[in-house]
Amino acid sequence: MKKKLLCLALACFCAASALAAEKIKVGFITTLSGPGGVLGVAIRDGFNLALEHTGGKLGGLPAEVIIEDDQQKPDVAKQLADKLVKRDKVDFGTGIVFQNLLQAAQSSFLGAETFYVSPNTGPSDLAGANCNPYFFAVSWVSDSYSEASGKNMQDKGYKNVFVIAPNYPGGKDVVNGFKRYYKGAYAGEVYTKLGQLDYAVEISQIRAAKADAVFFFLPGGMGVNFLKQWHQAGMGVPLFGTGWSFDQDTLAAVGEPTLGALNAAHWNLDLDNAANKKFVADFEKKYGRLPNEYASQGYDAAMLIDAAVRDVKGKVEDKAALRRALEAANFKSTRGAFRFNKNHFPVQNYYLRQVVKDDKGRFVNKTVATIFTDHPDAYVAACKM
Amino acid sequence: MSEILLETRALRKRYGGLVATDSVSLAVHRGECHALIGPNGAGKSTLIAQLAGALVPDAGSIHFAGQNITGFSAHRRAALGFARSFQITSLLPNFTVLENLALAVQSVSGSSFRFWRAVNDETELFERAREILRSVGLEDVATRPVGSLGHGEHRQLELALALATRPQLLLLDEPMAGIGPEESERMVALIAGLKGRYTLLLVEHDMDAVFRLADRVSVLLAGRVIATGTAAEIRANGEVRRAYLGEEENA
Amino acid sequence: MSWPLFAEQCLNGLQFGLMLFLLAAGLTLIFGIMDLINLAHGSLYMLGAYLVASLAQATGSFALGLALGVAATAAIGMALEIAVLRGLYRRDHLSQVLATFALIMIANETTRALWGVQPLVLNVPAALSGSVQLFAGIRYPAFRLLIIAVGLAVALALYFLVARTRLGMLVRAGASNREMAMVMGTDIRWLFTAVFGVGAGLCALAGAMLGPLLAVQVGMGENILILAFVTVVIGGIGSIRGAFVGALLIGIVDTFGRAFIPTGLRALLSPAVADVAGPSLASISIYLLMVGVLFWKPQGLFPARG
Amino acid sequence: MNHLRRHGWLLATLAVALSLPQLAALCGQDFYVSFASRLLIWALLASSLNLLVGMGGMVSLGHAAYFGAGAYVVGILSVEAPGWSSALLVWPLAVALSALLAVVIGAVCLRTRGVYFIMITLAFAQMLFYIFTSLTPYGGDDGLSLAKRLTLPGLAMAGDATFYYVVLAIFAACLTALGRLQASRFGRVLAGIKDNEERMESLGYATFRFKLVAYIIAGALAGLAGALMANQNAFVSPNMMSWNESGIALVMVILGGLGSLWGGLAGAAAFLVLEEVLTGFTTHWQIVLGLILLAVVFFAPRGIAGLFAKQP
Repeated sequence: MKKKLLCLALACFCAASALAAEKIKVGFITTLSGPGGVLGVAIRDGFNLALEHTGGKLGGLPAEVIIEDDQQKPDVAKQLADKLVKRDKVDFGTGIVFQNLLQAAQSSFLGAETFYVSPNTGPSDLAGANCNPYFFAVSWVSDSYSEASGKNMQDKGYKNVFVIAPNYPGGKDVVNGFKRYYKGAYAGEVYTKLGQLDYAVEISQIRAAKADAVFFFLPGGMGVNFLKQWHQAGMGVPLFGTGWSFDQDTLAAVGEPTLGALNAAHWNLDLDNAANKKFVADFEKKYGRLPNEYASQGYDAAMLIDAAVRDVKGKVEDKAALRRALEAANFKSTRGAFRFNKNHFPVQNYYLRQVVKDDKGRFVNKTVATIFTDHPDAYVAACKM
Repeated sequence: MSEILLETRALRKRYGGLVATDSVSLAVHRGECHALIGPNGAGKSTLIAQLAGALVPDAGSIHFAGQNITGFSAHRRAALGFARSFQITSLLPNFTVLENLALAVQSVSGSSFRFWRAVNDETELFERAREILRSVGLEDVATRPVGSLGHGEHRQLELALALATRPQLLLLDEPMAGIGPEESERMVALIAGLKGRYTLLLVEHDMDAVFRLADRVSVLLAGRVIATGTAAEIRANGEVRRAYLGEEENA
Repeated sequence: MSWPLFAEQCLNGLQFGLMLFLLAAGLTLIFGIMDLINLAHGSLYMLGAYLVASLAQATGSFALGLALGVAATAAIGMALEIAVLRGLYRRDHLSQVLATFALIMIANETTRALWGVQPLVLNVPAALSGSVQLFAGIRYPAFRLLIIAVGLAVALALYFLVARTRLGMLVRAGASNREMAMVMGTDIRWLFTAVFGVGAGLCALAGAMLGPLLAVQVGMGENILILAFVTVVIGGIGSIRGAFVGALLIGIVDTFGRAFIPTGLRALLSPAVADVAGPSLASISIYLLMVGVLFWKPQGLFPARG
Repeated sequence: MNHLRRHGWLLATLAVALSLPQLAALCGQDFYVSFASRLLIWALLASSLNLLVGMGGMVSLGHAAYFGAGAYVVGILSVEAPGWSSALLVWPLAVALSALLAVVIGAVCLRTRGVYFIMITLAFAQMLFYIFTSLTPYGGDDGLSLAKRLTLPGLAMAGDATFYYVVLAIFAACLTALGRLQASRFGRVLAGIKDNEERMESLGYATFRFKLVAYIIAGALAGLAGALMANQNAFVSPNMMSWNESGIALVMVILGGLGSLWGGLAGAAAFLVLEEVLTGFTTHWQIVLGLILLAVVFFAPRGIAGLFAKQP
């Protein structure tokens, strides 16, 4: 078997040396299998659409994107990151969906001084004390959506809110972001098992607690379960969530039960700018479905890399120049105006969205208000960069 | 009369409403060959399971060599010198005959919590195992896997395994079950050769063998011992004849 | 805690338990009779949910989708039994684990290839959406009441099937003594295929009943599979009655664990400790229950074999 | 002749294993050095499980609990006692604590047998998984990143090649020990228990104790594998104890060959290399892998080791 490995290594070596032409290599690790695969696919599709728009090039140079499936397993993500950095010697890393996978893989990229552009997860430590010159996020900090939700609910005058989130640090972080802006009382605060199926118990508790509104953060399948069950319970209490629970793929899958729900996000289908209009129209044309924020982030990640490579005229070996180019973020984002803070996280608007039926009978988010304008994250002060 | 080695006092076991053994009191003296007979369903298997430690009695007690062993596990009984052979052949099928024996010898020669030295280097284990194989007439098949042996040889190996643990008492659970007349004869001779050296508790269907081998016989019927005595006494016992032997003779 | 909330939580426990029972019933039959550890049971559940969702969408009727989906899944189950699983009955548990683990991989990936990664829509029929006023102060979702009803009906039907019919007699014989079932003359292979079909059908029924409550997506099977196994093991392998009692026990313990442990601990411990310990303890209550049961009764509550 | 051939294989394997970093460097493919380290660590985990399943007949579907526990000893110590940077201190501690955990869990689990044993081991692993998932101070579901690898005197552990040799040495030592164990008195008793536990009881063996000791050794070795994996990845997370990982370890054992000394290595190598190769071809690689595993069950029931063994 060792021999097999050796052959494998030799084969790869030959392949690698044969393709030494001038081009930009991107290592794209994402979750394509398992329940989390729906997010990875969205990001990948967004990224690929951007490449189509740039004619398969990044900054004018031919792009080679190596797409790998991390199976939503941290050790696999770590392994793949190692492979992309050491074997394929990529110029950029991107693609990872989940925070725990990025935690595992980040040292492989950042330790080797390879730029990593996060198209999704934005851990607060990387925005604060552990900010890194090689790390950029085109998305948000993990508690930004809940900050916006908290602000919105505070502004709307809710006084007694019930909060529900999964029992893991990510869940607690999100709730802390919420608490930063919502200052009223809490009718209850429940942390559920990660991957919980049935929320009847919690919904009964919410009914009994007589809260005037509910804020929930339940990513992925948990959120789908919760929404379906919430709908059937016939609750009259207003339900608020983060954009992650109301992305376009979820709306299409859950349908009716999402109608009317309010949620906060930094992007929406209906944002009125040229880049977004083109993105939404072409995405639907290419993939036959409406894009979601994950896809927009994938698209933006590619466009950011494209702009930075163009700005350094393809000289990606000059890391200092490349970093300045990335920081300048000289591209047209789907969310409109885009700029990085000094911690390499965006300063951006957050919107209140509501699920409505569009004229074709599809469930979509409609932007109803702007909650934050040019909002920086809460951690930037701790970043010494 | 000599010392009592194994004794049960009012042993009782029920399954739901069914009484399998009901107040069984039995005494096996050191050095004797004591046979236990009884028709099917008399409660022999249940009694054996309790003696061997596979079943816990509902009431009563079991004493061995002066110790109350009622609550002892099977391996503790074995360690005290109470060995059994199984009615249904119960061997280690993936081992050779010699390895089976060596493993049995190993259980009584020092700790088995040794992790480094290869067993195959411990020649004394295998010498002792060969010795026992010779004594039961199995030395020719020593290196064969157990799975390839005939039924009669399995029964002999069963006996050998029990002997290898240096027992004081041998509980022989139907050693003649399912073997032909010729092998049966060999087995009787083998057991006769053990008499005097070991205390034997023989549970057997083959009446001929029982009356040839046993010093004393106990008869179990419907979960009770209805008679105990020498072969002649049992033959003469009217109750036994009615309940059991008559039925056998007719059959 | 107020009386209506308590009553509602009891209903929740009952409903969650019956939901598990739907899956565990088929699993315990297959486990007990064929002595087959079928890790792919969850895949049949997923397949059932996907088929019911697709067919309900295609026909526009939940009931029609349900009927067709259950029949299709039962047929697929039987085909699977004949093609693959039949060869595993006489193998050891390890080979079964490996083979059915492989089936999970194949089923998940095939489903993804056929239906895509996006979850499927399967919603409650309009007539059953919303909630019902049960009695003073208690409203309960109509669809969950349906789950309770279906769960009880399946339990009754299985009880009848097992206790009163010839098939049931064979099944009982098979669960407690395989050799006996073998010599009873009936073609045992046919019996096994039939039982597997019933098990697969129950999976699809569970998928249809749970689809409107849970996300219909790839991987949904593994999430619930472990709970179903826990149910079967607590109840005693091969025992329908055990699966029923085990499922209700799990439903109640899990529900009350989640409802009371966190608040209860807050009264006993400092808030900081309680906030960490409470939800964690609630998450593992089912497993603690299982360990407790197996500690006292290593063969489960109702061992089918003597 | 046979003897010679066996040694030939062993020497060839050893030669390739020893020269792997040089070969990789020659090709400019350093990546495969860390791939090999990872493979050896999985092989150690699978070998420890093989002691339990293949030699002792105890099928555990919760073995990843110890893998994770060993890793978390390294992870938690890096937070609580950053000064303890020597592997000579931390690894033995990881082994000891995993063993301790195995004492407690094993004492409960070994009351049951067969399928019940499978499920109760799974239950314990699930409990640990959920506890570590919610353990906020140590990263919970996000896991814990380690600043750097532990140190060994005189070795630059940060280098992948050095680390690979350390893992190789440990794996070789463990495999040797397992080989000795298999042939020892203890190994014989364990094999006897696997064959016929009741008979072993009646021969005077306290089978529970033997099974427990085997369970503890297996847990300790899995803990060691976990500690190594934590250093390899500079990261630990509850995912390491998920039932899926336990399942994969079990698949590796069966794939490699139950009860065969080399089974763990063969299984880990086959599984990881297959995964590595197949993912390159199609995103639906799991279908192919599933079909291959099915084929193994039906056509090579004794695993890879069975293919090399003499035909009976």
